[in-house]
Amino acid sequence: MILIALLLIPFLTGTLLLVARPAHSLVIALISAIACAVIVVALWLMPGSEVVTLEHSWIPQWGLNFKLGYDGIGLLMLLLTAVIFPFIIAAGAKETYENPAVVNALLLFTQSALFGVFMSQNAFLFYIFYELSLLPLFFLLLFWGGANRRAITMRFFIYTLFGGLALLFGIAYCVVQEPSHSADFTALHALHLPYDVQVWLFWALFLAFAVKLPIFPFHSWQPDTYTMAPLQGTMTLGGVLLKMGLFGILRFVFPIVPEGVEFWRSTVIWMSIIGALYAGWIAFRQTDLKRLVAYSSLSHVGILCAGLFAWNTYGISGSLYQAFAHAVLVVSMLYIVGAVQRRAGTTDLSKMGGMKLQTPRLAALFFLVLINAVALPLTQSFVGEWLMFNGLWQLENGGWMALAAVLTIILGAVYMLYAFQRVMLGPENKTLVAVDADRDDHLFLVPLIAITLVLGFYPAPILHLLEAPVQQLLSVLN
Amino acid sequence: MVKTDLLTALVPAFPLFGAVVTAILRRKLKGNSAGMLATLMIVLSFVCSVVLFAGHEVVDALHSAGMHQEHPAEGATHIVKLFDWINIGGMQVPFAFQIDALSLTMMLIVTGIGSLIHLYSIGYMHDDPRVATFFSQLNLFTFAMLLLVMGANFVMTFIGWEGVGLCSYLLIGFWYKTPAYNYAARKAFVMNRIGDVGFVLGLAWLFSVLGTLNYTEVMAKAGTLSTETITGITLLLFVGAIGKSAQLPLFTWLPDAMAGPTPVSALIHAATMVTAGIFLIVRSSALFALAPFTQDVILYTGLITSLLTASIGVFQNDIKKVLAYSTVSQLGLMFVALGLGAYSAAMFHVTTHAFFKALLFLGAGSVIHALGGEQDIRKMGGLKGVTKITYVTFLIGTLAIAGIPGFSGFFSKDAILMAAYQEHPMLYVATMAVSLLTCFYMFRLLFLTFFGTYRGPGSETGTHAHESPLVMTVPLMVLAVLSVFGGFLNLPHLFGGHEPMKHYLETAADGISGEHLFLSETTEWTVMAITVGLILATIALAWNRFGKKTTLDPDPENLPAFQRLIARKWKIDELYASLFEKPYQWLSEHFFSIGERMIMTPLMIGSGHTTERLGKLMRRFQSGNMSFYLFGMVMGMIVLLVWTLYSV
Amino acid sequence: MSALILTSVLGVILLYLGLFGGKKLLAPVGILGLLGAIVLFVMDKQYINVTQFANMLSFDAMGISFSIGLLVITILIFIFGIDYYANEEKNVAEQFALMVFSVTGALMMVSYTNLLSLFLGVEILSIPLYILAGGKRNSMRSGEASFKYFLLGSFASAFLLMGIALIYGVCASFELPKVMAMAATSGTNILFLLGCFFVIVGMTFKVAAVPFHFWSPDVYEGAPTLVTTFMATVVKMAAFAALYRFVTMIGMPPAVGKALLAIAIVTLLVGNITALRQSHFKRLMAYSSIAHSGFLLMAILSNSANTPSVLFYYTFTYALATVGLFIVFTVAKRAANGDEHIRIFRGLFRNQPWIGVMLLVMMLSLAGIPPFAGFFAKVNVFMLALGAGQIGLTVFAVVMALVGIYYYAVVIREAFTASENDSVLVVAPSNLLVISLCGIAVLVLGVMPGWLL
Amino acid sequence: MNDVITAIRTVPLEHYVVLSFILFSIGMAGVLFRRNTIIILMCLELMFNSVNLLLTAFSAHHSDPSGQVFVFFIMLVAAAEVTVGLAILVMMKRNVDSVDINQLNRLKW
Amino acid sequence: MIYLFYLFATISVISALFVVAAKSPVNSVISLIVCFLSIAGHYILLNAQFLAMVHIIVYTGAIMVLFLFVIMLLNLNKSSEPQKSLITRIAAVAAGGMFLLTLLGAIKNGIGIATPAGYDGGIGLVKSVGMSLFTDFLVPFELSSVLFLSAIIGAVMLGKKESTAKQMATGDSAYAGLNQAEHIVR
Repeated sequence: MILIALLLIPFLTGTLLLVARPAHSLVIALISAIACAVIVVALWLMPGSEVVTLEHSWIPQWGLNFKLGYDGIGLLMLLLTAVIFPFIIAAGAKETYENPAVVNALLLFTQSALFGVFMSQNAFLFYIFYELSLLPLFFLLLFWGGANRRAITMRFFIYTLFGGLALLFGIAYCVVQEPSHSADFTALHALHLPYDVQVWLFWALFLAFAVKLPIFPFHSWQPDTYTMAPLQGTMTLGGVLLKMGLFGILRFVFPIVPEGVEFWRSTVIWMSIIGALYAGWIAFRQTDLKRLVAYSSLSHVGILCAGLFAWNTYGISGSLYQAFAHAVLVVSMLYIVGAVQRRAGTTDLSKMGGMKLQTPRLAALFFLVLINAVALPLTQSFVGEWLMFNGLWQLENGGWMALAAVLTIILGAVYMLYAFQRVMLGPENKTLVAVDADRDDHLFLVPLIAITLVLGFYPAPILHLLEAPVQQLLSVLN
Repeated sequence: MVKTDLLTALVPAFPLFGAVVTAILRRKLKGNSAGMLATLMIVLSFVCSVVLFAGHEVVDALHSAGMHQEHPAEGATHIVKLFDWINIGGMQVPFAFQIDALSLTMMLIVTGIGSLIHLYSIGYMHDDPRVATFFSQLNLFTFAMLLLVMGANFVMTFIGWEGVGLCSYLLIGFWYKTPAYNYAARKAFVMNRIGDVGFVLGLAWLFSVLGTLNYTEVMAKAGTLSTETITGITLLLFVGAIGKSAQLPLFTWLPDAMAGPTPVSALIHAATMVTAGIFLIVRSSALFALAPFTQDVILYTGLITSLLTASIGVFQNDIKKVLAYSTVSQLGLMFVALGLGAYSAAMFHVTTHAFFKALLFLGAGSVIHALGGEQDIRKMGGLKGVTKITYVTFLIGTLAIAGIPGFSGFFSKDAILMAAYQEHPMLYVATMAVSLLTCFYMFRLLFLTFFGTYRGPGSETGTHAHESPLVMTVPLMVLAVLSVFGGFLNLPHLFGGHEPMKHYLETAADGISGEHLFLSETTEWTVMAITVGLILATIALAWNRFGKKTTLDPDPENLPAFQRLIARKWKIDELYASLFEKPYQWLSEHFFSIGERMIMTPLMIGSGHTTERLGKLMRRFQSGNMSFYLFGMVMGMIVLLVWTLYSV
Repeated sequence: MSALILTSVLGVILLYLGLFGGKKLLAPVGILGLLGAIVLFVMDKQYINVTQFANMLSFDAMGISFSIGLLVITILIFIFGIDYYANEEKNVAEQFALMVFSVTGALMMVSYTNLLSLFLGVEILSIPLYILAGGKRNSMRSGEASFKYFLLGSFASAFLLMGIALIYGVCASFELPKVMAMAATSGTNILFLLGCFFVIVGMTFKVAAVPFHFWSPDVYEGAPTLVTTFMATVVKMAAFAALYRFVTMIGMPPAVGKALLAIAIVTLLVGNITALRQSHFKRLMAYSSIAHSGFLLMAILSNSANTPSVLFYYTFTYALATVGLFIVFTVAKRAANGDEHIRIFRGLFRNQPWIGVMLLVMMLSLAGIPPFAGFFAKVNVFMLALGAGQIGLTVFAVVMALVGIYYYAVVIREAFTASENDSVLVVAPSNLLVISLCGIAVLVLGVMPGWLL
Repeated sequence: MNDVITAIRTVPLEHYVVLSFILFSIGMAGVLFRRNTIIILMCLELMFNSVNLLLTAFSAHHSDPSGQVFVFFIMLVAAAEVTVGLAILVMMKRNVDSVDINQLNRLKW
Repeated sequence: MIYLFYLFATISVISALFVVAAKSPVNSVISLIVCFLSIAGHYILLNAQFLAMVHIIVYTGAIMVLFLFVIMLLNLNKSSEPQKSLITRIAAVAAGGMFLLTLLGAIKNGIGIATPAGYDGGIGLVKSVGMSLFTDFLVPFELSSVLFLSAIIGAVMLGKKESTAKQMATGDSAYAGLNQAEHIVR
């Protein structure tokens, strides 16, 4: 029941906002999001509640069941979504949108869909929520996006659906092959496909997530979209939506086509790592702060994917842990971008500089966010990256992979510090009149930074959550 | 036991507390209160360290055994585990501290010298509006450094490792209005990061073969590894050390790091952080001892670095830059010692170097303070009358670094020279050359600064110069005392000592027990005499050239070609710029302009456009002409018919 | 059968109503009559699954579900007709009556067990449509549409007839069971195959599959919107049911399978790709309809036990969405003074949020985005095709589905873009009702497809 | 009566099939060939008739009256179609003053 | 007997060709009538007497007259029909020829229809056809009334003379220039 509540609270609140368009939509949305967060945190803290299943007949003719539930990985994702969304919604407080109620409604819809994705135990259910999460974003981008939004939104939409349809094909194929046709994950995971089928089916299943994340050759939509999207849209995209990709890989790719993964593993890892390096490299010369963040996200995600495909305890748990870190990072980083943009009136790095003189607190907050971005130890990112590097190392030829992957921490340091310097440091900018970070900014950023530091300092609660499901995933390998 | 645990936890906790509190209350803390608080924290930390040291079983054991401890006492290593930090699968990385001789030594250095420098900073940074921030960062640095030295496993050390890098970045770029400083800070961080890559990889490798990263376990299991593996691992760890300790090829950041406030240079870039690399190697000496190839690499890296940077030091005119190059050079010497397997000598030099280099930096800071920010030694001179305390302490520091017998530097450097001689006389010659160069430029510095007449602008006598306040001179004096007597910490047998430091460290670092000095006393005396003689000669040379200088040195640009090359730091910065920075930027730009803008994005958009164009084309078929429609239908039908009926 | 009689009589009643000036009553009576027909279908248990009338018709499960579906769609179109014909004086009764007649033909098509019933059904369905397409007598476009439809339709009918004749020649009977029996033994007879081929040509013409699709964009554009709606929905449903019946009857010989496969591929390709550059809404819908035919042909091609239910689900939900969209289009077109470019949707959401949302829902359903009905429709088609081992075809269809999403999304984008001039959209209550019904049905059926199957 | 039977059987079924195909093809070619709508309509009738002939031949061959009944229905439908077709034609003629099918190309793309 | 078949066949093919080739619509109609008559001859050959009669009545009597009537009504009997371009015509002939070739090629190995054992020559008689029509085919027969009703409605609806030609223009004014204005908003 509580799972249904998770789906419905944001959805109904969103509908309410959409229909009634109240003046204090942000507060209402925030309350809803916080309520969800409370529920999820309660689920997390309650011992022995790691797998709750709700099963209800859905389409009896096709043997489909409406089945919700979660394991440790799912719970982590739920937690991530639930924790991040209040922040994403709160980020709207500073934005001057037309029709804020609609924005909030769309965000809540996304949240609802995301909860659905992370809870569904049925492939079709998963897919429905997976695509559903895209729609609010489509409108968010279309209405509130920046320059050239019509074309870019379209590109984003189609590209993502391109992956989505490939996944759909993959699901359909698996369901057809599976005797009960129930599309339940348990049934699908028990499916054993022939080797050569697995080899090609891998791409059908993987493509959607590769695009969603995105990893290297499938990333073309990402920088433009991130840059163009409204702040909250980018936060949602980068913070939470792309985690669906990781989650999907764990749900679909690994258990269903293990031999396919085996076959393509090093290809994917190299793709991801090359992408990470490539994006990290490009990020350095970006003149637009938001685009820089976009490429940095791309770079991080490459490592995430590589870690995941290391397919060992460290790789997977590191990747998942890093997913959380990345969510927090993206949201806080983008908030900073927004804050800077509001003050400087631009995101063009070449027109900035010396802001710290007027906004020392903002600079300090920026820096605290930044240390997470460069994966300094005792931040969340470090734990994740550390585990991933170890995971990569343990592979055959893992040394080179790890080497290439670790290089991203250099690139990360280069572009992040560069960005920081361009924005904040340097001689006084005479034309700039900026107010320092105010109470709201602190209220937003400090908790996020606290999460980063606390979980960087004491990652055990999350890691503990992952242990069992990761082991279960790995058992597929044998 | 509980008391020890608590004390251990308190050691890093105080600076952390100080860092957080001063950071948060940086607006509220007026005047010196931030500095006071921060200093107090470090002092408390120091006190805890001292208590720990005093309570350390080994100390008692050493005393009781008349300092003739053959085997490390039981309980010499005390692990304080706070909680499981990263614990998943087979990986268990506890958040734990390791209290043993090595860490205690480093803790004492860090907190001890740290306290002094904090105290000094109260005076030095007095006028800076962001003084609280400064102290916060300085405290944070101490915290990180303590984590580095106290960590019970490699990952803990890595936390500190990166932490000090971060603080270094912050403090180098403390005066953020100057782009060059920011650049220097960034350079330092990135270069450190390059080293960190090696470190991380080394750890990953180590973990994959041993399944643990706890020092005690790793050292115990080190023997089980193949030589290739160990060589690989140690080389990677050494890359980390190179980055942090500013060795070739990653040394260029350290001179630039002088952009930071002088106390920072003293604490971070002379006394503590830069020695982290040496610490790391000593810490894992059990591994390094098993990897002769790595040791050779370390040896030659250190040697070349020290020679190269010592030569650069001769031509530097910035007071802090001279010291910086000297630091790099001295670090190189330490690496030489490490490469020779003389771990105790290295650690000894770390300790004495911490004393006298901190002293020198603080003295330089005092001079700069006195001259209102002037750093060019060509524009100084004749200050010995004005700033007496500074002069005296600086002189002591110079003597110590030059290796004048009796001063601390003499003993530690001598240990390294002996080890070099023992390995090969040519090595001795090389290290000797470094010593002489050091001696030369240090005295050049001393003479140009304090002797002769004031050459600066505006005033004939430098009347506006003034001695620094007490809060700054007291640390100078303390450090001067330490610089003088520091050598007795590890007084060699030759002088009737028992090398207490070596024996103490032996209990912690396995590599040390493998050291054997087998030179005869005569040889030692001879070598020492030669050394001292040459050093004195060098001082005389320096006096001759710079002692009574009243005119400005020529601009480095006007030097002869070879000297100019050296003065320009062998053009290494330029080399790196064209070798790495430029290609990096070029790639960054072209990955974007070609990779993204000309390949990836057009591919995406192009596929869409192609489809659309196809659509446009196909739309033409719908011409509205009925004849065409009919014809199309019939032809389609015929094709289908032929294809289906005749190919079955 | 009673329902067939009722619909036939209903047409006559409507004609009389028109004759005696009961224009206001036309739609209500029509709707009542059609509802009655639905009731009769539900009630007339005695005919269910029994081949009746000397093997002419059989109201089996598929026939009944399709019949009810057809009637429901027709009712919706009739409700649309209330407003659509509100300002017209002439020939309204005739048009309603013709639609009823056409539905009668459709009902025959979905439950025929005799090739004669098929042929007559097709003709009864088509001939009223030829006339209806020319319903706007003062419009050249309408006339042209009518003529094109008629000429091409008759041409296709000739092929259909030829096919039936050839099948008869081999099987010596028009009755499906007998043909089926013969097909099992002499399924490779060349005349039989030719016959099957020609019948399929005739049927694929009705469903607007390539290369027999040329009529549809032109006719969709030229015909009055209401008739277009009728053609896009009722005809498609009926034709696919008929095609399926035929294909099951002949048991899909390889040659026929190949032909259908080829048709399905080109249909998917042409329908989706051509629609990309289409900005005239009705033509866009025509190409979309062609594209959907491609997907439906995939289902036919798989020829499995699930095919009828999938076909029904697909066609019915497609029809619902299409009806709704054409009504939205009509509303917008009026506000834009008769423009039919998709730009007329601009500002729709701002102007009439509910209508905008409904348009979104229906468009997404057509695009096959979950959780709307079109999604499960497509998924099931894919699964059927995969079940039949058509992996390559499915991959192709998936790619084409992606292309399809683009042009639907373009319309959505238009509808959700603010317009420069705020023309006021007036939505008649009846239209609002149908739009809402369609939209909600598409959503509900998408979430709970089980309710329809 | 037997004479009739033998008489019918003297003509092989293939002949009828071929004849019917020929007529059908001529009709079809005519539809493509001509622009005059009314002639196209006639060609359509020709196609229908070729089918009629075929059906009748089959019917006779199989001794099954249903084929001939079918022909009857085809005639019926043909009549209806011609009615409608000519009505449309008349309307077209009025609207565009032409019966040339190539004149009808307003609806395109 | 077979010669009669050939005779009728020749007549029907030639007249059919003439239908297509004739310049004047009236000539076409006349040749079509000839063709139909020859087909009626085939029916008689096949002993389908009922069909033969109905054929002559319906086609020759009704449909062809209707054609003629329309031709006269619309005054179409001018040979002024613009010829299709040569290429189109060649294509048309080629298409027809190819189609025929395909069909004939398909049956080159025989049509594979077995001759049934029993034979009833009387199926084409009125009695037999009538029995079939009003028993087995009753439902279609009744339903075909719907077809006719529709056709009648259509003929009335479409054929009725419209008030003025001006309305046509206004009816289409909204579409004016639409094809040209079809740019896609992107």
